[in-house]
Amino acid sequence: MALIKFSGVSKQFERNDETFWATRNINLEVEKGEFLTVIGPSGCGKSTVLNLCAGIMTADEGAIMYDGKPVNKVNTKVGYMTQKDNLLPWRTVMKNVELGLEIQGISRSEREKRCRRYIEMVGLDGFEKHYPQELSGGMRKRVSLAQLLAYNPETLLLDEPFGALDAQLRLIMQDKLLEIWKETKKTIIFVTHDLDEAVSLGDRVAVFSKRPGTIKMIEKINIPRPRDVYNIRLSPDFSKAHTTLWSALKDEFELEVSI
Amino acid sequence: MALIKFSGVSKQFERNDETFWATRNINLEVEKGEFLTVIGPSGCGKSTVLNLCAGIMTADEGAIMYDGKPVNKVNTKVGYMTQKDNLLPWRTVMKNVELGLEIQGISRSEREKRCRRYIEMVGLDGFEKHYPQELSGGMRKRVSLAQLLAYNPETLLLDEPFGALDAQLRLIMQDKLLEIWKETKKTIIFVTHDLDEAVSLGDRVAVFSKRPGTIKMIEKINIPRPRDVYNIRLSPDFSKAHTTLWSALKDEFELEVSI
Amino acid sequence: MSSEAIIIEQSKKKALSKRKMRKRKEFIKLSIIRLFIIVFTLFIWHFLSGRVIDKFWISSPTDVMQAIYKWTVSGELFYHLSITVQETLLGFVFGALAGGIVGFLLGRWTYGAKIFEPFIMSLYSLPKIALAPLFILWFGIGIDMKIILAAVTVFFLVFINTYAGVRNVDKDMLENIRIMGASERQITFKVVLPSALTWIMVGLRTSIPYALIGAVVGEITASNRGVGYLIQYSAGQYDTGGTFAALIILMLFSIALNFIVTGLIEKRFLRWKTDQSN
Amino acid sequence: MSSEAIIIEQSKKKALSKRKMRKRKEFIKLSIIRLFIIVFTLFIWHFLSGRVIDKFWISSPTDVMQAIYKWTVSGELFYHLSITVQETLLGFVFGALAGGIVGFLLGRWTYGAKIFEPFIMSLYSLPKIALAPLFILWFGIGIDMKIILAAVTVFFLVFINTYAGVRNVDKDMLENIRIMGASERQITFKVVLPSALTWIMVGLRTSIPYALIGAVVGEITASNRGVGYLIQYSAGQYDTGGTFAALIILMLFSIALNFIVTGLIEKRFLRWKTDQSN
Amino acid sequence: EKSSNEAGKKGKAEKITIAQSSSSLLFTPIYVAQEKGFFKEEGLDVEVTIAGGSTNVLSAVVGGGAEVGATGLSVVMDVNSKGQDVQAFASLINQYASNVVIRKDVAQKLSVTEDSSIDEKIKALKGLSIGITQPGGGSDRLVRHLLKTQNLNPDKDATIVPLGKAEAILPAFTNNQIQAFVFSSPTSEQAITSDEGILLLNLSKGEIKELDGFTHSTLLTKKDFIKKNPETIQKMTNAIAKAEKFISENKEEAKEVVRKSFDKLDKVTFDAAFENNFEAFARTPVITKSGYEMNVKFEGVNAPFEKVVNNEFAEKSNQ
Ligand SMILES: Nc1ncnc2c1ncn2[C@@H]1O[C@H](COP(=O)(O)OP(=O)(O)OP(=O)(O)O)[C@@H](O)[C@H]1O
Ligand SMILES: Nc1ncnc2c1ncn2[C@@H]1O[C@H](COP(=O)(O)OP(=O)(O)OP(=O)(O)O)[C@@H](O)[C@H]1O
Ligand SMILES: [Mg+2]
Ligand SMILES: [Mg+2]
Repeated sequence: MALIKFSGVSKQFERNDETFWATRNINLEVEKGEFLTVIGPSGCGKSTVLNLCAGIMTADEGAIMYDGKPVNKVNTKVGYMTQKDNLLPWRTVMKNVELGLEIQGISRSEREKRCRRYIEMVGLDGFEKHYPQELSGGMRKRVSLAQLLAYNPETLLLDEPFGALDAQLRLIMQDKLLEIWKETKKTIIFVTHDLDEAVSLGDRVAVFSKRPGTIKMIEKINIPRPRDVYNIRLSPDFSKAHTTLWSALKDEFELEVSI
Repeated sequence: MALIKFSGVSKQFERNDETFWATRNINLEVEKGEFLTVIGPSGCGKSTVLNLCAGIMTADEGAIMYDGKPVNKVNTKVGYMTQKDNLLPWRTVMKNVELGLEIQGISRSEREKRCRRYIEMVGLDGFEKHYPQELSGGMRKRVSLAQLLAYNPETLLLDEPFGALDAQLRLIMQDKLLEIWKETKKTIIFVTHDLDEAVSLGDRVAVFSKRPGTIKMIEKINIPRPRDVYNIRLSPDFSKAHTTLWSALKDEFELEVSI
Repeated sequence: MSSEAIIIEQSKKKALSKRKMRKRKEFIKLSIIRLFIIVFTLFIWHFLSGRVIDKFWISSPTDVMQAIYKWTVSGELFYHLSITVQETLLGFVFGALAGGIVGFLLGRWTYGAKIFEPFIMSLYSLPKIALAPLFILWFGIGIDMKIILAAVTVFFLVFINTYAGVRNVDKDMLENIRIMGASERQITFKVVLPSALTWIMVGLRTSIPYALIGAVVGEITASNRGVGYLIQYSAGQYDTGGTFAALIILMLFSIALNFIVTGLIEKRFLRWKTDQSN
Repeated sequence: MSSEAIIIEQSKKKALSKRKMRKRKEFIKLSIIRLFIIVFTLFIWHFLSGRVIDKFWISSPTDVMQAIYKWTVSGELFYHLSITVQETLLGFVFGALAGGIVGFLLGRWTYGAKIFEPFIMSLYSLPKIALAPLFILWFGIGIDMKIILAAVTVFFLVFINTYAGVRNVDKDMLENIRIMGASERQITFKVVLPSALTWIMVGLRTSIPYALIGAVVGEITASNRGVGYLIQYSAGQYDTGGTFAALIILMLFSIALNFIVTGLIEKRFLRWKTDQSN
Repeated sequence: EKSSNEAGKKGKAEKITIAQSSSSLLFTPIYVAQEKGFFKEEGLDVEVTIAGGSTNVLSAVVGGGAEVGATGLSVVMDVNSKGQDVQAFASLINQYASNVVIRKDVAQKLSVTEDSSIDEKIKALKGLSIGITQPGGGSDRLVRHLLKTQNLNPDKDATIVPLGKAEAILPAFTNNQIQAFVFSSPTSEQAITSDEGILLLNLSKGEIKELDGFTHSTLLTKKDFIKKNPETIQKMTNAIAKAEKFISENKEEAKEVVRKSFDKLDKVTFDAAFENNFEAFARTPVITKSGYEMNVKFEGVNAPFEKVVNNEFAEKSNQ
């Protein structure tokens, strides 16, 4: 049975006296341990889907099941790295990363040890005592990521986690994420706007259509694991998947250009 | 004479009783009408350089000249699209885009006309009456861009303007930006973390080294104008420039990987 | 219209009317609960008075109703209330304006704030009763004195909140509009004020009751009209029913005023926020 | 250490001492300006009194100094002030705690807020003087009554601000920590309180002077000790010098209290903010 | 009579505000003059404002908020000695119109009744908490004086508690925070009506010899105002004189008239209060030298009689 299951999910927002569909009729199953990447045009409802899955929004139609149970309140099984970072401005980097562990009641020394590891992983050692306001955009995103990984939730929802990073750092992060995924067998839904990233990381790639967004196609990526994110672009499997997906995206694109 | 000139500029921040260098010894000249792209690792001081140029931070060493005059207060000659969007949450999309024109005292009808054009350009028609909080991450960035372009400042400082957009929309935006640039002969400093983008847009590309960031090299891009951003990757000039720059970046990258 | 579009249209309407229904239903439920609390309180009061606590001290609901009824019929209620209302409103407007403006200026002028804040705060801590003789000396015993008393009270509360609000304006937003070449005036009206509005609102909410208290205390101190006079007059004759009736009138007026001021501002200016919370 | 590193080291130290020097210099400058204002005010006061306005009404700086000196020497000042201080502090602590807790709970419990808010706001608008008889009846004329009076005054002010602060907590931050599986307790202490702190601070700042006013009004109403008694006594003797002396003592105490409370909280909890503003 | 006719012809009444320090029977002549239309007859349109406390009355008169004030003579003396140019020009009450009330249970325990001797009554105050109005004020002095007559030390043998206004005295008395208090009518009568206290001493009836004939409440105004508006003051004094004459000659009707200003007060309380104070109401507005001297002695303030008191108008009004 799928760990996460969307059946006919739609979400609408109200504006003044009009309603407005953000996503329509989403059908999606994510297996336990799967790495699903999601790609689609801006404003098509990718973040909305993650919000629904985390239980911080409720669907207007359809049902979302997590581990067999309907998601009707905040879903604490998942860890969610939102598109906008939600760092607490009154906590230093270290304290922010520790947050999830504090909640789990982990002892201080254990917390520090674990957090230091993840802070190092995201390349922020030396910044432990800085406040979020004293960091650059990319650094803030990395703190968010470290926070999420440190408290080790069963499922990860990642909304453009590497969007603000330079190409190189992005590759490193991808690599490390895959490593962690392999070790811990987490389930991951990963939203990105970079097709390369989507293809090189995902077991499957879900392509969203334009607003009101729905899933246009789901493509299985047959590149064998473990993958070398640094050189994956050279593999023929990559090119094949890339081409298929690109043509799917292109349709949306053509629509866009014609505007 | 260069429009913008950094000579030996350094910026430090204070933390408790320690000081901390964000950028060191920046020397840079940007000619009037030039399109300069800036690339470099996360946290190296790219945004800091733009802040200095906009006059919202002051340098601790060195001098910044704009149009022959030292920048020692807010520089109203430039338009600045910051990394984090600064939309006013109590204004609708339309009203946000109008902001700069309101300040210039443009009449309402003229304002609406111009703004509608830019809102359309960034693909947000239909969202004029939405509040920023009701938009997706990518949409918010696009509103910021429309706001900036609508009020038509002489120089544009763009901090990862297309970072939150999907690949397709990003190309469209790049194309439109180049078009506007060609028409209006603006000076542009464009920060990005995407080397492709840096190469396909810039007259020159400035590469930053790791923190404390300084300019490692500035490479002239000899791809003829007008450029076709959709297919530029296929041009040999592109590959050449890309390779040179990539190797420069790679050094930084190696350092990073070794961590 | 395609059939899908029709379905969307319909579901739109359905959602709409559903929402309206829900809102109306919730409002009714809320009113019932509130009413119940009021009735319950009256009942307890009725039960206590005369049985547990001497009526002399807490009067009783019926006596209070009677007093209110009598005042209403005789026209006294309208007369006295209208005077208090006038004083309160004028005091509120002047005090809020002054407090808002000073709070605003000092909020923008950091150095001035550092200099003057302690002085303002120390004036704030003077009990106005102790200054009553000076107030009377300078402003007489007429309506002016009460307006000024109300205004002074309001001033400080609005000042502190406005000041805090202005100090809490997002620096990046300010810089953003400054780069656009905004004048101080434009910065004020386009960024600082809207952003400080939530704070100013709290200042206003805090000070509405104090405007009323200021006016009434003024009336109690020196008056022959106004609700404060009714309180004073009733208290002087140990007519607790009258005192309580006057107090309840004050409460009702204050609720109304609070409702109007916050309602107006929220509807008009904080729409983007209320929209959000739905 | 490389020579470049040494230079960096040195420039670090230079920057540091520069910054400290700057801070100290600014502080001295500020103190001088404030002192100047005080002296100037005293001078104006001195000049006005007796010449423009009768000394009977505004006393004079020398008379006030004399009164303070006399009270200090006789030990009265310490005795009365210590009582007022005690009442104010206790009233402040109880009132602020109660207001904070209620404001906090209603801030989290939206429905409860909708039900109870109008009731709380209407109680808030009752002038405490009018309720003095009930206060005395229930709480006597001792120190309790004054503490309660101070606490009630503080309660509402802290309530409104805490409530607003809790309502303004960033929704995304709340959801973020909720997804992490935080309990209500954890949400409270890790997100809501720190985030509402700027608001609570304003509530505290607003209410410190009112705690003092509450206690003093209580003392003026019924007491034979405390600074309020000094005011009442001096006023009864038409000793304006004494009245003003007592008021100035109140002002000084309120400044000190304000300084301590806000200083403490800001240093301890709002450090991330103050760090920013530098 | 002439002046009133003139005013009547002109049809324009002069507006005068009286700032009165509390609503109490201490100001009965004002109530009567107002209710019976004596002010109007004189061509005055009088508005009475209660300005809580004598300091406020004084502020109002000096600051110009009110033309005339109504409060104790001792206040006028006191502020005169402190350089305020105000004068008292009409007496309203010619007794120290305060009562001492003691809790019934305490009285019973000490077996003091209304018929006990004055000395016994005063001795009963030993060890009690006694409510007064203002520290250093008249009621404070009275209590201290009374205790001293029985060789009691006011600072050790009793606790004197300032309670400002009537609104504070009664609740404190009810919940036994104070066992006795000194206050004017009708507060004292209210405590008796509610069956909690008994009247220990009634000073309005001149029970204390040293205070018999004490000039208590008076009308006052600025000297300046008198100089500029002697006619107005004359009219005012005339009206008060008429009222005082009316009270002494028509006791029952006067009672009914005053009752209108205390319509919410319990009837028993009011009647007792009126009765208790009747003897104290001034018969003429003239401020007697002896009543003044008692103030000097008792309140411990001194200022020349001629400076504080202006009997010119009161004397004319008698003719
Ligand atoms: N709170 C809200 N109120 C109203 N509309 C909203 C709200 N949040 C999102 N929307 C709308 O829902 C749609 C989908 O938004 P969502 O954030 O899911 O897009 P997205 O796919 O994540 O886009 P991006 O790639 O730009 O982040 C958008 O059109 C947006 O305008
Ligand atoms: N307000 C501040 N206080 C202290 N340090 C700061 C502040 N702003 C920036 N920094 C530091 O300055 C350095 C450069 O920051 P900057 O924002 O310029 O980086 P960037 O190149 O834009 O990075 P990114 O690509 O991640 O946006 C960072 O190390 C950051 O920690
Ligand atoms: Mg999104
Ligand atoms: Mg940056």
